[in-house]
Amino acid sequence: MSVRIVYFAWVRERIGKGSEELELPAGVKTVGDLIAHLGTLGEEYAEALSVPGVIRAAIDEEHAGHDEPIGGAREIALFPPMTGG
Amino acid sequence: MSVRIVYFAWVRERIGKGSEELELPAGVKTVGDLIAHLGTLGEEYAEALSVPGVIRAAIDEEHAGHDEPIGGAREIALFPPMTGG
Amino acid sequence: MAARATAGQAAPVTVRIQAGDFSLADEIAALTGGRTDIGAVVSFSGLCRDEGGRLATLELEHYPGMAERAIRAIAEQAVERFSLNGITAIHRHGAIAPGGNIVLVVAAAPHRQAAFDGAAFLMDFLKTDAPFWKKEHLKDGGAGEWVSAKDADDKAKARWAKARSRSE
Amino acid sequence: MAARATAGQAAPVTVRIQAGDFSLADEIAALTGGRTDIGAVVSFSGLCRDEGGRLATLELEHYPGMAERAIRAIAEQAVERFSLNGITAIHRHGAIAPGGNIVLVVAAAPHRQAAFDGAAFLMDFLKTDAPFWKKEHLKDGGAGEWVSAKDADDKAKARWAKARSRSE
Repeated sequence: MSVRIVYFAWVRERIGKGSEELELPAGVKTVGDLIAHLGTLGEEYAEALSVPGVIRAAIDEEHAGHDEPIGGAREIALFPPMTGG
Repeated sequence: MSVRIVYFAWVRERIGKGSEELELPAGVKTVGDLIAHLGTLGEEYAEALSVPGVIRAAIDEEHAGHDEPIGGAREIALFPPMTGG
Repeated sequence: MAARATAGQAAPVTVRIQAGDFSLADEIAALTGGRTDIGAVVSFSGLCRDEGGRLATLELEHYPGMAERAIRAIAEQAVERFSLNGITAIHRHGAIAPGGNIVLVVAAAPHRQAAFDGAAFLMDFLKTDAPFWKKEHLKDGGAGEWVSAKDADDKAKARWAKARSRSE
Repeated sequence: MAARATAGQAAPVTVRIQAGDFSLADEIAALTGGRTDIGAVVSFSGLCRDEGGRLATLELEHYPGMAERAIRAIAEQAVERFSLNGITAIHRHGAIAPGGNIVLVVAAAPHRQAAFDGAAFLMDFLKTDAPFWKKEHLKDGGAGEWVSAKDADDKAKARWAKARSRSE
């Protein structure tokens, strides 16, 4: 499965890129699985995602919890808690 | 004691004047006494003040309860509950 | 003009009772212009509804001296209680057409809850404590009818005595 | 544009995400102009504070498509829940100088409590659910620091689940 992953704020800065297309292993079924998988891709990912509990996610521009299935997603976003307004 | 009495809204309309100078009997010591006294001055006063409980008062431009003493007041206002804003 | 120190700047209290219209944009600019310590501005505008097309004109009677005095007292309490950067209140009197402005409140604060609370507090007390009376002149009416005071307004005021707000 | 019938008129929901500034007066005029069924308009403006003179610039990053979608969803909930006559929300992105506008919400309703609640509800949910992130660039700083999310904002949002408001 190939999916577009986008990053924002300090998650983007630490990983060092704003977006990427990734081929995901079959075992990556949820947002939580994705975060764990990304953590294995390199030191910058491991550092950016070292506290998974603070990472928020959206699937196709809708907020998604860590147990949300990602099958069929076109775009998954990972970012810190929001601070707009 | 001579004091200026001012009326607003339907109290003013029913009494038929916006203000007057009145000489008050010595026994008129509170706002409540004043309302009772005015009720004896004529039919229009009696009608305007027929339900004393709804009449609000101010002494020298400050809200005053019915038991407030009026000694020394320059101006006493009587009016219905306010509906501004 | 009451002044209250907030981060070295005064907290202006501006109160005006006037027959003419006002400009929300001008009032906000006057309150916030040139300042960089304000994070939140809440404005409330009260407008004249046409009551389903029945209303011709709303007539607002007021007690001139006391109207400004009463609103100023509430505005100064709001500044103190919610640590506002400043507050502005303008109330019109006379004849107002449907769609027209009746009242404006603008509250400025470092954070949003204080600005919301300051504006709501001022409006709730203004409704029950400021000496204004509304008379509705209907399109098919004669002399017009005085608007009755609402229980809901007394309740709205009472909540400020019971529940001290989150922002305090 | 979501529409909702209120006394025969639509309840417009206007949401814009933009780099440029906005005019509060223009937005209120667009929302209320020509209508006579609106009794109360509450606006909230969020401004960039200079943090005691330390801040040079606030940088606002956002997730373009989702930012508008998330705010629109909250705005439509607010219209429904508080029976608003209409609501407008504008959020800026990019670099904002101290004293500059960040966000604007305008809620219109027949009565004041619904307008206050509509604007506060939208701001409380926008703070925690709209994908924006603030970075502070200090005058004496280097790369800048990301602003941390506040517990107070989560609590502000949570109150809407617990306490159904007086106006409902």
